[in-house]
Amino acid sequence: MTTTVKTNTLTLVQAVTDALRTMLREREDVLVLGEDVGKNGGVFRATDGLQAEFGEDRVIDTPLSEAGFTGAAIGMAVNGLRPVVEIQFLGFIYPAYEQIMTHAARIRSRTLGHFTVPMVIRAPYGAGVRAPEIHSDSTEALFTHMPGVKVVCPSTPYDAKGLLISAIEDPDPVLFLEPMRCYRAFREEVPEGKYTIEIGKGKRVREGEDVTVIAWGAMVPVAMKAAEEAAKKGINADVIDLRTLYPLDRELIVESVQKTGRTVIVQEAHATGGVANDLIALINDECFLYQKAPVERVTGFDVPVPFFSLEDHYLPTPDRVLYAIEKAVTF
Amino acid sequence: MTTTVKTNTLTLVQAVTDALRTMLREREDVLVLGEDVGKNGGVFRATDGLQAEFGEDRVIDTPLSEAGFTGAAIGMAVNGLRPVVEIQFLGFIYPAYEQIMTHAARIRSRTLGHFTVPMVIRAPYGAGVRAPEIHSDSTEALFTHMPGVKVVCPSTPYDAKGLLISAIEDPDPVLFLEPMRCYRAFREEVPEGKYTIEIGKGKRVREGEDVTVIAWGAMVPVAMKAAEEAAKKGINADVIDLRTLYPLDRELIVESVQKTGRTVIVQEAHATGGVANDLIALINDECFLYQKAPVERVTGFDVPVPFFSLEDHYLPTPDRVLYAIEKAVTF
Amino acid sequence: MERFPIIQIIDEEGNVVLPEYREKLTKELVMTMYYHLIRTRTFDRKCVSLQRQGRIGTYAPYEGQEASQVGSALALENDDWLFPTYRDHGATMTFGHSLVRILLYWKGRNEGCVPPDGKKIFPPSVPIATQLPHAAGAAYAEKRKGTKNAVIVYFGDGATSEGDFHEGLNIASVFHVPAVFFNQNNQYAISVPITRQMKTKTIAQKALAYDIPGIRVDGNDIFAVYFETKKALDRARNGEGPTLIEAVTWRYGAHTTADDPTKYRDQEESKRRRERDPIVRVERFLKQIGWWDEQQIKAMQEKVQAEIEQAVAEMEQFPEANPADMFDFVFATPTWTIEQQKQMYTSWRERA
Amino acid sequence: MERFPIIQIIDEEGNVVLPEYREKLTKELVMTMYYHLIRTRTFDRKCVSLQRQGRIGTYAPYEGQEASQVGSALALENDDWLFPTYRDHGATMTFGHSLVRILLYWKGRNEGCVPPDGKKIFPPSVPIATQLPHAAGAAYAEKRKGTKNAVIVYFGDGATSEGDFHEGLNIASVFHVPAVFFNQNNQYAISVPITRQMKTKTIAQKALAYDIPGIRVDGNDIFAVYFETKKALDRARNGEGPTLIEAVTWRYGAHTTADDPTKYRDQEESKRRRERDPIVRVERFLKQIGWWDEQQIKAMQEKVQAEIEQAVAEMEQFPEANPADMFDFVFATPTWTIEQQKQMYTSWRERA
Ligand SMILES: Cc1ncc(C[n+]2csc(CCOP(=O)(O)OP(=O)(O)O)c2C)c(N)n1
Ligand SMILES: Cc1ncc(C[n+]2csc(CCOP(=O)(O)OP(=O)(O)O)c2C)c(N)n1
Ligand SMILES: [Mg+2]
Ligand SMILES: [Mg+2]
Repeated sequence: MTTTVKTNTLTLVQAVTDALRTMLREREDVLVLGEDVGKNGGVFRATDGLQAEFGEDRVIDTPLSEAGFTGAAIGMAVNGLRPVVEIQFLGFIYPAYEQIMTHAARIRSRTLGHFTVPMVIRAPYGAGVRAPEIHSDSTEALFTHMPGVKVVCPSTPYDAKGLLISAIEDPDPVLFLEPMRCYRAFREEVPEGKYTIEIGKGKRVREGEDVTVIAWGAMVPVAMKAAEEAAKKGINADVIDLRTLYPLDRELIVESVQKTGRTVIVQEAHATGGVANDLIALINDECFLYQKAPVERVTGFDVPVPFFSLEDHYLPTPDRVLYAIEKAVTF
Repeated sequence: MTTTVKTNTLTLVQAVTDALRTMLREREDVLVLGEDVGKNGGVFRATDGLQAEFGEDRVIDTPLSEAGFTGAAIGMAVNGLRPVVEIQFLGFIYPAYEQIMTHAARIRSRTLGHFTVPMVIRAPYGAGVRAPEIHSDSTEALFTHMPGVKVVCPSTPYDAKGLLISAIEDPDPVLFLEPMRCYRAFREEVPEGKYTIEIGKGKRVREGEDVTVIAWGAMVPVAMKAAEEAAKKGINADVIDLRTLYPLDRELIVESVQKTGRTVIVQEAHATGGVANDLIALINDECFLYQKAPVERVTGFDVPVPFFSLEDHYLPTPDRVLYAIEKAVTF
Repeated sequence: MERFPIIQIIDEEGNVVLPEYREKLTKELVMTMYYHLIRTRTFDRKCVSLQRQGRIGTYAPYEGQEASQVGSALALENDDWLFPTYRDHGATMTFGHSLVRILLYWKGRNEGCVPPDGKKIFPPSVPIATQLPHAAGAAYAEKRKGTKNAVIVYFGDGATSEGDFHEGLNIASVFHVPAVFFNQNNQYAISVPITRQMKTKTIAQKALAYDIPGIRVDGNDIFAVYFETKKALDRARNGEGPTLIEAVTWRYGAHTTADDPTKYRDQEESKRRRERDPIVRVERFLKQIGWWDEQQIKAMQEKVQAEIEQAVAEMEQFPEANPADMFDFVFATPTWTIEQQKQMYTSWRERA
Repeated sequence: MERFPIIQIIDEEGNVVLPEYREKLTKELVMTMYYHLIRTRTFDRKCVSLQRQGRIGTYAPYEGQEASQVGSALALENDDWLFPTYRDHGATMTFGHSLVRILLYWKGRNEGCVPPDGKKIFPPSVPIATQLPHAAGAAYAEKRKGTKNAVIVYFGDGATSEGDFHEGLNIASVFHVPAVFFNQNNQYAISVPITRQMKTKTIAQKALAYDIPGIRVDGNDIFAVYFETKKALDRARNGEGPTLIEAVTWRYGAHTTADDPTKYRDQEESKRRRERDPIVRVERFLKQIGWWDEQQIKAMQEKVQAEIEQAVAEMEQFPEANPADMFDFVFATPTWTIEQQKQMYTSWRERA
């Protein structure tokens, strides 16, 4: 027996819309809310057409009030709905930080599971699109250090759809980070209808033995480019797209690093306090005797994400990654 | 010639008051603001007597409004004052997170130094005093991952006073974390009047060659206790009190770890995303060839700081640290 | 102020000043109210004494605010939602929360956050004002489900200064949800008097910023509280949107048992305030009207005492907190880091 | 609404409807206003066209709001503070900001955040409403220093939904600081109309929640804006505390050049609104009163054009951004991590 699944060729942002539409159709309890998500379809068109299809009660334009509507979504989730909140840019999530930190993340443990918060917070993140200040933050680490929240960050249309559907079905709050730079960077075949990708599982996107390169979100294409360059120089990189930042895919990472003994991490965020350091800690714990070189990090700097005239200097580039790969391999 | 400096025997919280009083006397531009800091003298008495001495215009009871008064303090700092803001407990800083993240931390770089924010945010932090929920967070890592802010965390009365005075004189925003558990745990001779301790410098609080133990804030006494136990078993620990969490004291840490080759980090916060991982990253960068064992971490768990009936199970204890020391030494 | 006069049904002497309510004050209703008033007060005093004896942790007393809490909670229907603060266990116990669980809460136990089956009582919100948006959202969900359930959310005068107060009310008004925002203006936020908290003389007038009804009641008059809350809940159920109620009251004691009010206010004031005590007032009314029955009252008090002693005993016999709980309820399914940490900790403890 | 009527001095036909202002409208004042109106509009249009040509980045136009911005900025004294949003460069340039720097801002350059010497113009606040508390604090500092300086802070209708709006106003009212909270109600927050932003019909009435004056002006009437702002600033200087002003206006164009307003509103509406254009109105007034001098106006336009072309040329000749800046201005003295990263990056670039 063969089943044919129809697919569409979608960009990442279209895959997000497709996931939302799929779940709004599938479950009455799902709703979408945020600034400009209604008629406007979101400033990136991620919710395009959804209000027309599902009505103003399920695709809700909120007041400009991140703490308020995130808090309201918590109340909705506790009371039987599955809200998917859009934060217009990750840099505007900070007013909602208290709500996420003290409530979304803690209501289950606070009540020993009596009340729960099955909600998703979606946010475009990252630099490289010439946006104004604060529109370019990649502060995922503020949420991985927040027990009670999962953090997901896809880099491809296919993964975006499958992971967003998993996030919506997840019984706990999920922060879903969408790399703006990948929104329309390329298209991919994306199956119609519902499918899921397990949260907590990374993906090996290139097979190699010489060095492990770990990246997520908008850094995955950067890492891949570097890996291809490295291949020309005879260095074969094992490239991992993390996809989930909390919990990390321990097996995949450990297996790869134990194989190669050399690691390069590519992170858009500031070096200090970033997820890369969680990876280094994991490698310290599990791969100490396998390491042939110190872990190399290619990261954003310990400076505020600069205004866009300088953002290309802030962002890791394939060249910088390649340099780090060579350093790791020749140590 | 000898100079005699008068000293007083003070607790940590009294040393904080002493620092504030010293600076309010010394500089007209210094002011203190926050909830209950006036007549009440702060819920921990950290500002006791200050309003009586300096008046309601300089020691200001604010509305219950962390974003509002932190934002107002930013406006004051930009306009020539040196506000010292009290956040009643670190767990209540989250509503002010946006103000700190998008403004306090960025105004200097945003304006190429034209406007600056010489302000201090003081906050008691940490578990172990049987406080209600949210009163026990130790989320310093949310601020070390925030370029533009320094993070200071003393563990003794002497250091608290000297570091707070440095923080007030610092031209940039400083988050000053006060370990609640140490507020009245012991007394120490504290000089009268003004003296400073350099921000960014840790302190070796015990000399040893076998293993480096790194701690800060309320974990320093825990680490010391473990080190003393270890000594009885013939293990000599080099114990470092970090004192500043950003920027880290690279020289001190690297020198010690290169000497011992073995490291234990004691951290109250959750393991994932904590400052311990920054330390591991630093050790990875600078001590790779010196390491004789993986770095051991003794940390709070990846769970919300529990209600106080369970907080002792959450907090690192000397026993757990000792166990880690032995593990590091016998690897 | 003129626009927001304090609504009173009985005055301090126990006289009914709004005669149209006279017949609504049935004996059954008034005796029920009185029962809950003494029940909540007795419980509160017991808690303060338990704290002094070290049998529970830091505790937030509400003595003086019983009329506000009991009156509003009695106005609720069984299927309504209640979002309290840390000081509103007078309201939650009246609405049906378990005394044992309330005691456990103050003993640092998560069990204190679990309401009895079927009771929609949210855990107390510790971060000030954060519960207001939750209430707006929960009310939105009721509306979407097409029920007639309403939501009540409690908060203090200090809470009105937080952004979440504003955002919660604004969203509730725009979404036109069935929620009652019940403010207990006890005139202090720890040590900060309301005059340094806001420039306005009333909290009720802040409703004008959201174009919703703003009601100001004597929070020590349980009748006024009860009937005004009921009206607001009825409006909510009938699709007329949210209401802001300001109940003007006073806490006699400390902010919490860790607080020393002599630092910041004249203790005489709290003594004087006892003249307007919410319970004394009802007693005067009962006596005037001839419903005061010494025997019955005594029986009531004994019943309440016994119930509370029983709850204390249960609290103290409650099985010890299990460290595993700290790991097991973070997510529906623990992540590997949590699982690993749990195993490490458990085996470490077993070894030790 | 009745309590907050829209104050108008000239109507859409250019008639003075409040005769008591007639003599305050001196030729010098009106010509200055007109000059700034066409200067700001010309600049705005130039920016939109620069963006289309890819010579600057995403840009936030203010066409339609010039009377609000120019009128309020002209009411300031030289030593006052101005806290703008990303849409208020009409105000900042009128107050004395440099056109080159404003252009640089939209080119993604930090230099755009640096005001001319002595001008207290804060950088535009990108996170909505966050600048309101800053303004309250800066005003507190002026009060403490004993100056007569006031602070004006700009924000939109959408901003009123944020907690910082509320906290900023509350703190300003409690601290009684010399600040004017100037709201441009252009009736949209990107795509969200004011009817979904708030239930109230006016923003001015939100002042009642802080017991401060709330003023509602026709934001397309530069005279009304100017005189009401001046009054509010005078009150501030005289120790009478803050004022909330709502200037009712309209943006004709897109939210930013990245926005497509056809998605969410009828474009006819914006065309119709041109009937109430703030500039046309002054032109009508000038013509009626006989101050319209074709020659003079033409000279004015040419001057403005030349100034703007000059600024664009300077912007385009401005030295390229220096990557070192990104490292050098985070702290007064860079930390070792920043120093190390800078060195690594610099040497890496030199190698490449
Ligand atoms: C966000 C936040 N900031 C500070 C605190 C500390 N705190 C606890 S209660 C309280 C005062 C609350 O006053 P009010 O809202 O009037 O309620 P009341 O205690 O009088 O019932 C404060 C400042 C907190 N819990 N949350
Ligand atoms: C905290 C925050 N949330 C969201 C945004 C994204 N955003 C930019 S402008 C805007 C609308 C602002 O509307 P309004 O306050 O009316 O000002 P206007 O743009 O109309 O001048 C939004 C939602 C932001 N900049 N900051
Ligand atoms: Mg109060
Ligand atoms: Mg607007």
